[in-house]
Parts: sequence; C-alpha cells; structure tokens
Amino acid sequence: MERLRSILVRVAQAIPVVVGVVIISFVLTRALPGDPAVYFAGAAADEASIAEIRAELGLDQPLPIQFLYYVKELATGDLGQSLSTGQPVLSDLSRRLPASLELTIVALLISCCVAVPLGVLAATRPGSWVDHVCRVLVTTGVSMPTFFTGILLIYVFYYLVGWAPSPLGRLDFMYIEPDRVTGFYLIDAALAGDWETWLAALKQLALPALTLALFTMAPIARMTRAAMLAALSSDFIRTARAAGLTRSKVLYTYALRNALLPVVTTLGMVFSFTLGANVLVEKVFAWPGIGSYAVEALVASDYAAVQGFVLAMALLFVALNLVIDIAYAAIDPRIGFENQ
Amino acid sequence: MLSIKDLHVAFKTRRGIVDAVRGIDLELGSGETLGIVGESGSGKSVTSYALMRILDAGGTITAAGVTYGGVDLIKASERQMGDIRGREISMIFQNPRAALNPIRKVGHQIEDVLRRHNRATRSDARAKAIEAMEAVKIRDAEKRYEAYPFELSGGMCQRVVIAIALACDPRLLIADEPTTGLDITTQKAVMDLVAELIRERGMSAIVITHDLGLAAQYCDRIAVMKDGAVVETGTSIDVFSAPKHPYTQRLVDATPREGATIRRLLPAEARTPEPPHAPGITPLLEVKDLVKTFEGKSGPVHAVKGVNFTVHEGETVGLVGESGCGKSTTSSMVVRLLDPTSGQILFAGQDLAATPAQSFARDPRRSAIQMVFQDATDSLNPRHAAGRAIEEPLRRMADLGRRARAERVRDLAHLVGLPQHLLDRFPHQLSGGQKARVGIARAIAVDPRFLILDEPTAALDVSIQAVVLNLLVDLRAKLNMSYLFVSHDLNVVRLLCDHVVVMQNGAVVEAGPVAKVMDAPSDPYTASLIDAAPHPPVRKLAA
Amino acid sequence: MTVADVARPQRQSTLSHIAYVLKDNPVTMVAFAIFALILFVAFFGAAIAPYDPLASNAARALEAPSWDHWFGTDNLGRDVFSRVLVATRLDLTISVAAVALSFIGGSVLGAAAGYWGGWLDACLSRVLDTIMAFPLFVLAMGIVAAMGNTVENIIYATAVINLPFYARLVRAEVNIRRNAGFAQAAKLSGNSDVRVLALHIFPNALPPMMVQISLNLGWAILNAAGLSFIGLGVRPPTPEWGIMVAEGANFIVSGEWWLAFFPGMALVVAVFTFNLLGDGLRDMVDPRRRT
Amino acid sequence: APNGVLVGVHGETINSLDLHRTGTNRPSYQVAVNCYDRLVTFGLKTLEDGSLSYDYATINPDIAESWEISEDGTLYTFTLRDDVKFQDGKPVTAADVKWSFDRAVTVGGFPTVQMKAGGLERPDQFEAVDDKTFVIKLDRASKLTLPDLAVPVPFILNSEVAKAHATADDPWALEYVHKNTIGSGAFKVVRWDPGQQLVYERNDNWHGELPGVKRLILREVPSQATRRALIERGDVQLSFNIPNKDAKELADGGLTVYSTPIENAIQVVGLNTNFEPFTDPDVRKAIAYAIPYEEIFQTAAYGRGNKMWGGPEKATEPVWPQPSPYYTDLDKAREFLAKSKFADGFEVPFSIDLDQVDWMEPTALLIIENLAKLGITASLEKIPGANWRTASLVEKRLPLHLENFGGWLNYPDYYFFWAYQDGHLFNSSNYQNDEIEQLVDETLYLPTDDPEWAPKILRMIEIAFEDIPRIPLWQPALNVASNGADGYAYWFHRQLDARTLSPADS
Ligand SMILES: Nc1ncnc2c1ncn2[C@@H]1O[C@H](COP(=O)(O)OP(=O)(O)OP(=O)(O)O)[C@@H](O)[C@H]1O
Ligand SMILES: Nc1ncnc2c1ncn2[C@@H]1O[C@H](COP(=O)(O)OP(=O)(O)OP(=O)(O)O)[C@@H](O)[C@H]1O
Ligand SMILES: [Mg+2]
Ligand SMILES: [Mg+2]
Repeated sequence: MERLRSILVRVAQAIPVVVGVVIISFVLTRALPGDPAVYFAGAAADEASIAEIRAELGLDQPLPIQFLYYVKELATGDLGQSLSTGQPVLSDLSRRLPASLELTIVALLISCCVAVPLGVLAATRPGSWVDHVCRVLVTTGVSMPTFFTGILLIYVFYYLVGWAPSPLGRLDFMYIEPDRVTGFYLIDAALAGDWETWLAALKQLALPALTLALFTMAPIARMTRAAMLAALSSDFIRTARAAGLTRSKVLYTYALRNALLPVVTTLGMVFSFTLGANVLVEKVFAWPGIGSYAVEALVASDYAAVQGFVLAMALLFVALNLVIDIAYAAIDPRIGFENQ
Repeated sequence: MLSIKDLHVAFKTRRGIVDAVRGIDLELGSGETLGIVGESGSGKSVTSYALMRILDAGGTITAAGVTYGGVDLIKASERQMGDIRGREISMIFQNPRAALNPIRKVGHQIEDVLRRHNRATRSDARAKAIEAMEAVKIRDAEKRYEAYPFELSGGMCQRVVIAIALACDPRLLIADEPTTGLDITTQKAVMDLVAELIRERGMSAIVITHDLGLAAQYCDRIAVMKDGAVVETGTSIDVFSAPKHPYTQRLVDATPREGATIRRLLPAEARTPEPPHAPGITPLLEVKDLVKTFEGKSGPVHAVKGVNFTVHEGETVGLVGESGCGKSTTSSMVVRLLDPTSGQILFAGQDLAATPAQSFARDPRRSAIQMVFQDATDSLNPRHAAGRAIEEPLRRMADLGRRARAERVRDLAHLVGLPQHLLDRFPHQLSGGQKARVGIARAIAVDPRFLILDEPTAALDVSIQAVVLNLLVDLRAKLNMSYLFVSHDLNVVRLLCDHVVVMQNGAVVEAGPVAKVMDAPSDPYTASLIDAAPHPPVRKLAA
Repeated sequence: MTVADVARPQRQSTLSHIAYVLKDNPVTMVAFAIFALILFVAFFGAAIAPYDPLASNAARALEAPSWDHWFGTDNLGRDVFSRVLVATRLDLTISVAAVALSFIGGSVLGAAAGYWGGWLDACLSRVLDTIMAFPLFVLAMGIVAAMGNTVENIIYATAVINLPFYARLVRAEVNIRRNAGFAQAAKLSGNSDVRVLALHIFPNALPPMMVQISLNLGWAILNAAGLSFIGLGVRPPTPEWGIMVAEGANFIVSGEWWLAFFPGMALVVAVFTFNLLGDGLRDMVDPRRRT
Repeated sequence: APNGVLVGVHGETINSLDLHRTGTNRPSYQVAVNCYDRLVTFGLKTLEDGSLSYDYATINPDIAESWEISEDGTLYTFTLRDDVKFQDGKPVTAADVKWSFDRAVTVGGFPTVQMKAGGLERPDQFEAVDDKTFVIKLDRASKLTLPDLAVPVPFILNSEVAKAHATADDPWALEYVHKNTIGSGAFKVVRWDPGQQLVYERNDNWHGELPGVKRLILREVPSQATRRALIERGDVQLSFNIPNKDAKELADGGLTVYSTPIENAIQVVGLNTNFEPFTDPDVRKAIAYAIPYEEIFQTAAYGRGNKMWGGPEKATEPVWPQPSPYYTDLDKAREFLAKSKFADGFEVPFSIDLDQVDWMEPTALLIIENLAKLGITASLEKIPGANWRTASLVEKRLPLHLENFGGWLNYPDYYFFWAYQDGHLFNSSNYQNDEIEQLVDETLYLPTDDPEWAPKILRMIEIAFEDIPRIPLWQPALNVASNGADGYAYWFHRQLDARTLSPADS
C-alpha cells in the first residue's frame, strides 16, 4: 500500500514535467528560424500559395491560439502530421521508437556485461594496475565522439575487413521485415521463428550497438566501482566475513546487490541520455530511429514532428523513472518507508 | 583455548607504515570472559580482526603464534579460516543497524550462516533460523524473520547480530563494543543478554569496550590496551580497585562514578583545587510551555510537548533523558536555531522566541547565548582550520581588527588549553579532545552569559572527557557563565550539575536539585535511567 | 600529559599536497601532464603553428601526412596540424565557459533549493526534471538552431543542458549539510543564512563537484563536436576539432583518413584528459585528503 | 543482385507518393515519374559521352496518341491511346486526364505554379470531350505549354479510385494518393517506409517498353561516407546524386559515374542589390574579378560540370548558361573597387545553406580568402535548411550568398524570368532592370524560332553580365554512380527515372 502510494506520488510529480515539456517544446519550435510554410510550399511557390499553406497549417493564427489548438489536439491523442515525412507523427514515432529502443537496449546490455564486471574487478583491487587499466579503458570509450567511433568501425569492419554487413539500417534488403508484434526485430523475428532474419538483424545491430556501448561503459563502470567500494567497506560486509560466508557470497549477494542501487540509477540516466544522444549514431548507420527523425525535423522546422518527438521522449523519461523506482523498490526494501 | 603470542599488525597507508598492534600476548581459557579496554585507537578492534583474519586490505599480521584449539590462526589457509569464522569464533559489532545487510531479510541473513556451515539444509533453514532468533529472545520470531533491518529497533538489530554470531554454536564470541550506538536502557538489556548466553552455553568471550565500568561489570578478566600494546591484565576487581600501570590508573580515575568529585577524574598530578561554585538566584533563562511540533511525512511529530524550566545566573542545569526524548530539540530552540511552535523563552526577562530564528543571527543578544555541540567533528567546518573556526564568531559579532582578533584567538586557545601550533590545522588533523576544545573556544569567544552544552563529551574517551569536564568547570568559574548541560550519562550529570531536568517523550517528568533527583527519584522513569547506567565497582580511594 | 600531544601530524603546504596527490596516482599524474600540454597549446598554439590555419592552397589539397604537413592537408589545402593546434583554444574556451556557466547557475539554484527546501525546492526540482526530460543533445540542437550557431550560443546551449546536473548535485550536497553541526555553529556565530550557505556549506560541496566539472568539460567538447557533426557547430573556417572531424568523416572512406583522424585524436585526448582529471582535482580541493 | 532486382541509395527522404500534395519534397517527384504517365513525354538521346539523357527538343506521345494545336496556338486537342490501362485494369480515359489536371491546378502550391508556367491555370480550360479526346484551351499561345505537359506535374491518376477515397474535406483524395500509387506507369510502389526505403515493382502491363528492372529498392542513407562505401563495395548498384569528389574518385577507381551538366542551372554568387556596397556595379564587378574561379571549380566541383567564366567579351550565342566575361584578376578587381565608394573595403556576412555545404562551404571560403586581399572582410554564416529558403529567396535578405537555381524548362528566358525579374522567387539579388523586365516579358512565350527571339536573348545576357548581380561560377553536374546497373538516363527534374534501368548482367 505504502509503495503503491509512493509510486502514485511519483506519477503525480511527473505531471508538471510533462506540462513543462509541452510548453517548452512548443516555444522552442516556434523560436526556430525558418518558416515551414515557405519550406514546404515547394521550389517555385509564390506568395499566394505560401499564404495558403500557412493558413492550412494554422500558422497564420497568433501563438496563444496555436498553442490552444495544439493542446486540444494533444488531448485527443493527435500529435499532428509531420511535414517532412508526410506521415502522422504518431505513426512515425511508433515505427521509429522501437528501432531506437532496440539499439539502445542492446547497447546498454553489451555495456553492462562489460562495465559491471570491470567495475567489480576494479573495486576489489583499488589502486592496483587492474584498477588503472579499467579506468583508462572505459574513459577512452567515453572520450570518443560517437560519430567518430561509428565511422571508424564502419571503415574498419565493413569497408576494409568486410565482416560487418552494409550499414543500411535495421535489416539488409535481402531480408523481409518480420511481422510486426513489438517492433523490435530481434523479438519479432524470434517470435516468428525466423532465425535467419534474426541473425541478420543482429548483425545490423552489432556495429551501432557497439559504438553506443563503448560510449556508455564509463559511467556504469565508474558507478559500479564506487558503489562496490562503498559497499565493501561497510559494516555489514565485515559481519558477513566474520560469519565465515564465502568470498563469492560476500561479493555478490551482499556487496554487489547493495551496490546495484546506485548502478540502477546511473543506468536509468545513461539510458535516457543515450536514447537522446544516439542521434549521431543513427545518422551514421542510417538507423531509422527517432533520433535521426528529430534531427531532420529540427532542421526542417517541422513543428509537429519536433513536438511529438520531445513529448514522446519526456513520457519515456517519466516512464523510465518509474521503472527505475520500481526496480529500486524491488532491490531496496527501504523505499517508501523512509518517513517511518 | 586461545593463546596469542607477540601479535603484530601493521598497515601500509599513504603516510607510511602504521603499527596498529605491537606485540600482544593474551591467553583465554575456555568458559572465560576477557574484557579488552583502552581508548580509541589503542588497537582493540584491530586485534580482534587480526584473530579473525578479516583485516582491511593493506594490513599485515605477524605473530609468534596465535593458536586456537591447536590451529594456528595466522598460518591457516583461507578455506580453513572460512570454516572457523562463524562456527568456531564469532563476532558481534557496534552499531548493529549498519552491521546488517540493509536489503536482505534478517531471517535470510541468519540462514546464510547456517547454510554456509552446514548447520541447516534448504528445507529446515527457516525453522533453524527462527530457532536462533528465539534463542536471543526475539519475540514474534516467525514474523521478524521476514523483517528488514530498517524495520527493527537498534536493540532488536543487535539481537539479530548476536543470533547470527551464535547460530552455529561457536566456542568463542568476540564482542566489539556491542552496546555503542544504543540507548542506555537498551545497552543494559543487550549486555545482560550476551552475558546470559555466554554463561548458558559455556562459551569463551572477548568483550571489547572503552568503558571500564562496563568491562568490570561483565568480565572475569580485563586486559588494558594502550597504543597497540597490552599494559595490564588482571581480574576485573583487581584492575579496577588496584590498578598497577599508571595508564590504567588514569583510566580508572577518569571513569565517572558515584562518590568522585570532578577533579578526581583527573590524574593526581593534574588536580588543582576546584574553584568555588556558587550559583546565583536571579533567573537568567526561563523556559515556559515550550512546544515543538514537526510536520513529519506521516503526520505531526510532537518532539517537545510543553517544557518548563529555569536556569539561574551561574547555575548549571542538566537535561537528561533517552535518545529521541527531545533534548536536542529543546536546546536548539533555546539557542534560537529553531523556532518553537509555541511557548516563551525568557532570557534576562526578554522573550527570545519573539525574534524568529532566521533573523536572530543579527540580534544583539546572539552573542549572549552560545552552544557547544554534541559531535565536535561534525560541528567544525572541514574546510576551516582550527584558528579560523574560533575566529568565526569574532568576525561577525565582535568589533575587532584583524590583529586584535588573532590575539584573541590565541588567548582563547590558551584558555581552553589548545596548543598554539594546532591553530592552523584542519579538523581532520585534530584529535577528538582537541576538536572539543576548539568547539568550546569558539562558543566562549564572544563572552556568552549562557552556554548550552549538547552532550559535549559523548564522542570522547573517558580520559579526554575528564579533561573537558574540568575545563568546563574552570571556565564556568572564570567567566561566570550559566550552563544547560544536555546528557544521557547520569554519572556525569551528577558531577557537574546543580539542577537536573529529566525528560521523557518530549515532556519533563521530573526536575529538582541533582542530589535529590539522583538519590531519591520520584519518577519510575528516572529510576530506570539511573539503574541502567553502569555501576563500576568503587575504587578504594586510599590505594 | 595533555590531549594536545597525542597527535602531531606535519602540516603540509598546498603545493606539496598537490604534488602528493599527483604522485599517489600515476593515471592522474599523466592526466595532469597532458592537461598542462593542452593549456600550453591553447595559449601558444597560434604562435607555434607552422602554417596559417586559414590559408588555403588548392594546389596541395588532400595531401597525406608528410614532413611538410605532419597531419596532412585538407580539401582546401590547409595544414591540418596547424588547424588542430589553433583549434585547441576555441575548444577549451567553449568547454570552460559552458561549464563555468552551468556551474555558477546550477550552484546558485541547487544551493538555494537544497538549503531552504519547501516550494522553492519543489519548483526547481520540477524545472530541472523538465529539462532532464528533454533528450539533452536534441535540446542543445534546438537551442542552437533557434538562436543561431554562434560560439556564444553553443556555449549557452551546452550550459543549459549541463545545468541540471550541477543543480542536483549541489542540492543534494547542501541538503545533507544544511543541518550539520558546523552549519548551526556558523549560525550561532552570527552568520545570516545566506552567509552560512555561501561561505560554510557550499565550499564543502566542492570536492564532489570537481569530478562533475571535469567530466563535463569533456562532455562539453563532445557536445560541440556533435553539434558540428549535425551542421550546427562553430562556423567555418574557424578551426574547431568537432567540425574538422565532422567534415573529415566524409573523407575517411575515400582514403583521406587524416582529415578526421588527427582532430579526432586531439578531441579524444582532450576529453580523455578531462575525464581523468576529476579524481585528482577532487583530492586537491578536499582538505580531508591532506595529511 | 538476383533476377532483375536493383538496389539504389540516395541521401534524401521521400515524404510523399503524391507530387500534388502540399509539402511534398523534390526527391518524391520521382514517384510521379516512375508510377504515372503523362499525355506527352520528352524523347531520349545519347550524349557525347555515351550516357542517356532526356531530349528537350523532341516531345513524344505518352498516353496521348496524337495531338493537334489550333492555328492560333490556344487550342490543344489530344487523342488518347486506347490500350492504356491503370494498374488496376481500368482503361485510362479523358475523364481521368481532366480530373488529374483539375487537381493539379486546384490544389495550390508548387503543382499549380508549375501548371501556370505552361498557361494551365483553371479547370475550365480542360475538357474531356469523349473517352479518348481531351481538349485544353489556353488564354494565350505559349511555347512553354507542350513541354510543361511533359514535366512530372501533370501526371494522370485513376480518378475513379481517387474519387472513391475522396471525402468532403479532401475532394482530391490527397490522403489516399499520398500513400498509394494509382497510376498507369511503369512501376508501382509496393512498399514505402518513410525515412528508410521505397520499393518499386515493375508494372508488367505497362504500355511502354518494359523496364529491365523488376524491382528497385531505393534506400535512404544520410551519411555520404556510407553511401560511398556501399557503392564502392558493390552492395548497391546505384548511388544517386553523389558529391563531386566522390564522383571524381569513383570514376578514377573504375566505377561508372554519370556526370551530366544540369541544364539551365548555374552555381552563382548572389550580390544583393538592396544592400549598400552591392548597389554599386563597380563593387559587383570588383568581386566578379576577385573570385578564384579555377580553384573553386577544382576544389568544390572537382572539375565536374562546365566552367562559367572567362567567356567572350560579348555573348554571341543565345544559349544559357554560358560563361561570363569575367575571370580571376585581382588587379582589375582592385581597380573597380578603387572606382567605387568602398575603396577601403567593407565588412559583409557571406551566407550559405547548411544543406548544401558540400559545395557552398569550400566555394565561400575560397572567395572569402580572395576578398580579404581586396580589404573586404566577409564572414561565413551557415543558415539551416529550413531558414535558407526564407532568408535567401522569400525575404531576399542575404547581402552576399551562393545560389543555384536551375530551370526545368530549358529556355534562357525561363531562367531569366525566375532569376532576374524583379520580385521573382529566385531573384535573390533583388535585381531590377527595366529593360530586362521588358525583354523577359517579350520572349517568354515567343517560340525560339521567332526571329526576334535570339537578339532579345543576347541583349538580356549582355545586361546580366554587365550588371552582374549574379556571378556565374560553374554549371553543376548531376552525378550518379553505378556498379552493376545500366541504362541510367539524365532528366531535367534531377530525379531517378527507373524506366530505363536494368541490371548490368541481364
Ligand atoms: N585499515 C587501516 N589502515 C590503517 N590504519 C588502520 C586501519 N585500521 C585501523 N588502523 C589504525 O590502527 C589503530 C588501532 O585501531 P582500532 O580500530 O583497533 O582502535 P580501537 O581501539 O578499536 O579504537 P575504537 O575504540 O575507536 O574503536 C588506529 O590508530 C587506526 O588508525
Ligand atoms: N526536523 C525534524 N522533523 C521531524 N521530526 C524531528 C525533527 N527533529 C527531531 N525530530 C524528532 O523529534 C524527537 C526528538 O528529537 P531530539 O533530537 O530532540 O532528541 P534527543 O533527545 O536529542 O535524542 P538524542 O539523545 O538521540 O540526541 C525525535 O523523535 C525526532 O525523531
Ligand atoms: Mg574499535
Ligand atoms: Mg540529541
């Protein structure tokens, strides 16, 4: 009950955030230079046809009115039409979001699989050469601009060595997109039992996911190390050791589980950060995600698309925080009881 | 049963090698309870960790021999040690809440040990764990099995820690300050429980404490440690009543107890005549119907519910009570760091509560009321050197030039007995006693008429406590200040105070002259407090 | 015997403390050495550059690295080495200025919220949440796109997206200290709330912030580089690492790897150095690390 | 690629399948080309280098079997072929043509403007006399009408299907046609993932000569480096509209690269005559002499396209584009500048489009460098794509900028109409000259074989070069690389025409 309440409180707290996001994204898009009416009127449009399009887009109204319209449409679940793709923003997003999510999640999985053990290793031997090597390694990863890493990887693994498939988005054109269930190709292909497509999708994922993983390893490894160090030096570890518990039990059941709390928080932050930041990776790998969508939309002053994107990200962020809270509550029984 | 010969422990640190333990010899017979006492940093804990081989990385042990039941604990393999820990030798620690894994059910933590030492299988682990909990007198063990440490009180947690330690019936129990961090009343309950279990199971035990009184009460023999070495061992009665080593003598002297005067706490050579102390009769501070209610998340918390007391000119009033009874809240209000919900604080006839705490910093009466904090470390800004800390109130409240201020700081340091060369050290470079002196110097820098002392010696060793208490007595006489002395240590209150106010649950349950309240408490709560305080055997003063 | 005699650690000067921190950790030592080099190049880069970083020479376009042009030349025949050197100052300026802005802004907001709490805290937290709920890089893009891609705007955009991190950190650090003994002692010493906050509590939040600062210095550069990659970065022909990588990226596949590689490496080294500086910086400003 | 499948890449996004829709971008025009037919079409010819190109000079029947033009040139009567069917099997009738033309002139925006260029402005001009006879009535005779019927805009839709999907709000079925192709053309779009790919499949019942390619997959790959790697490694067979540098190097590397100079298009430096220094023709001339043409041509265009400088003093041929008489001569530049009020130089921003940095940036930087030698300080300003059109063409507020208008209809007067007439869209220089106004008005509808036409054009060119509000740099080329695809043909609309393509091995 207590926990349910605290989750509800979190949801309630998210409402002003979403409202804020709606307002800021509206203001931001209107502050963009450039006139979508002109842009989309086409190459040889004259004054009259521009005005016509402006009226059609509702851009001839004063800003507050436009905002009201926007909010009214939002309330009915209508995010508007993207001018640059010519699709309803909602359908654009629902098609592209799984692509971004799939990429980000796989990247984070790779990243965690490497960074968490590295962090634990470093924490068990603080100050040793292992520690220093880990630190240098992950720091190098985070120091490389993702687009640079991506291009280098393409150059080496696709262009020179030829191991990777052509960096053409989510699936090589030889394969047919699996039936859409979740939008995640790996899952959809597995559901359909089409392992050939599954493998092809995985291959396409490998390089972009690696690029992102390299970039996200550092915060995770750092936080794991710090949290492990803190956990290992706490009193209850001493109790566990004094009780004769085995080293692995002490390290994993006692220290690591406690250290996971801050790691989960970091992971959440990294996730939302990455989802926004894989714009560049998506561009390099022609990945049809929402990041590249946002860039195109922004450059084209495609109001509806930018607003829709930002709103989707904000909702995702809120949802993510909720998931983290729940994960936190699952790991840490103290959550929701602080006030007692 | 356990024999320690020439045990050395050294740590490699940034500052070089620290010899924490330098050659200890100890013997412990089976069924015997050995107390190890000594001041902070004397190597008590390190010795016990060395026995268990659970030192931090960087610690190295060398010894001529540490044998336990024929096994050399220093040479034993890590696997052997794993089997010994928890099954043969167990440990319990101070601060029980921190000693338990915060996110694991206490029942599972007990199970972990049982399973590790094959005392239980998957199927009967739960039952055995509950059994172990019942053994340490945890009521509703079945229910508590599912609890997390944060859902249990401190005393309950300590029982769980004890249950973990005793789950596999070890033959030796090491208790490292098992009562520190607990309430006085809980302290007694826990110690009684430990003593009872030891007796029942015929275990040997090592009880580590800095409280000589406690050791004397519960142990057969006592070893006194100083600077990593044992300076004296003997039976409790002997060590207490006829200490041989000068250090032990000093330690015994410094332990507050019935019948001693405040100067008696100091080593003989430092005892100067006690200054005369004659409290006046004009009321300086009158607290009337003071109420403080906090808006907690789950409803209002009534921390202080209508407290009344008076402090006269030159008088020292003690404020005692269990943890959480509202002592600190009351003193914060009096010192105007906190606004009362209602009530009056009359200082020299003027109501201080009329000025909100927020703007009291600029009030001319600010300098008249000062405070010494419970935790000296916490009360010093880690970024400010000692001199700067003492200077702080002068900068803000005294109209002095730079040089005059520096001069005054030196005078104050001298007054509280702080060597001048320590003035430009940072807090972490000072010892506890030195930090306490800095705190006191700062509080008296602007010549307050009224000083609140919120457990100023709680974090200090007894010998340092003795010095600080005497310093307070001297200052009281020299500067003619009144004190409100907050403490939970009744022995200390008896030494220092003229009047005492006993609080429970935010209300005053008893007040009166110190001798009357202590000797003939009228309230049962007061009586239980007095009973729970350790009663060290009285040293033959003639010795 | 008095208590005063118990401990007598030697007092160290600030310099020897820094030397100590450096010696303690070889990685930090290397980081500081590279940092010194970067600073040197930032100050004297223009003077030691062998060529004019803006002078084009169509006859020698796209030459591979050689003795004449250590890092080769770009598509306009400009010397990549000189451009990399000269770019140091601008990149450093962008990151330092952006971090300074977000540090100041975040500190003021976070400290106030952490100290006074209440509705101020609630409002600020919501505002910060709102900023954080934006995909930060896209927010930076939006700001630069809306305000124009000048160096100042890149700095502002970077500062805005970093601000919540500082504000939250400071808020947390101040919050745990607002009732600390030394804060109360400072009030007893006649300090007003603002003074207590600014002179007593806030400085104690500095050590953990140093780590954040150093990480952010790196992020800021990456961020500017990312903006350049999208085409919203610093204006050419001004040499800037990010834009050089972004432009050079198109040449990698055609074999002119040096265009992107060298500025890319400069970028990596700088960010790398900043990231590693953090722990050392924290140890330097933390008096508790002094022994 | 297996049995008749070709894969192509390009860097742009197709945002609609319907050219008539508001907001449809240029790359999407290819759908109209590939999936729909028109009444007439341009012929094909083989260029000197062996590559294919559309032929502006011949107009061939497409859906129209034949046509007649009345004496006064205002009445066009088309007779439709009777064997042409839409992809759903319905025969194409004059009613469909009428409906489609009505749609083009009514929906507004670009299609309507383009129709207007050919004198097609109102539905009442079009009449479906019977199933096979379609009549257009013009307000005035124009040489532009027939070619304008061959551009992508007047494509013919299946009006019955469209009407079935039309609503009161959407009488022209814009929503439906946006996502579906309902034409009679050589291909149909079987799959469209906006932002990712477009898949064409051959219409085996097409009335024309069946294309060699059965299936064409067109992928959108934003990264230019990736596109290059793909074509180089042979993973795709066609890379459309590649940068000049890649074109040069891929050609050197042995791939087939088609570089066709784009008709009626020039990359120019625009000098906005509304702004202070550029009001002075001497300043404009000074700049024209200061530009390092050859360096720019080599660095920005990698020698692809045609040089547009160092031409004769006086134009002799009525062709456009043609080289200007200017060339790089800093002394001359200084001379002209000295004559002006700005002998000591001035400061000016030099604006370029963010979306076209690949050629604009090196060009601008090289010009800026030379201008500095005259004491003119120009600072580069990149304008994001969305704003570029507004700033440069609509508001015309960029003092010094680059511009690259190209006219679909290949007549000098058509170019001048757009780029030199006051207030017209591509006149980003705000140039105004009464004589030019008059000359354009006189020549625009005049047939090229009219004896008056050539001298007037020559005079126009003379004025343009003398006043030099737009300094021609070079005529750009459209580069397309192929690695396993044959039959690429250049079209004025600069979009991929899949109808002539075939896999190389077949
Ligand atoms: N991990 C360590 N590294 C370096 N020195 C240490 C370490 N652990 C303990 N020491 C040093 O060893 C000495 C003895 O410490 P120990 O903890 O045994 O004292 P103690 O008698 O238990 O004191 P307390 O009553 O405060 O618990 C101290 O001077 C301490 O500084
Ligand atoms: N800011 C606060 N908000 C809510 N409750 C508070 C607050 N401060 C104190 N309390 C509550 O008020 C009660 C009295 O606290 P106080 O600190 O005065 O106790 P104390 O007697 O000084 O205890 P101790 O001996 O542990 O110092 C406690 O129950 C505490 O939880
Ligand atoms: Mg200890
Ligand atoms: Mg208290």
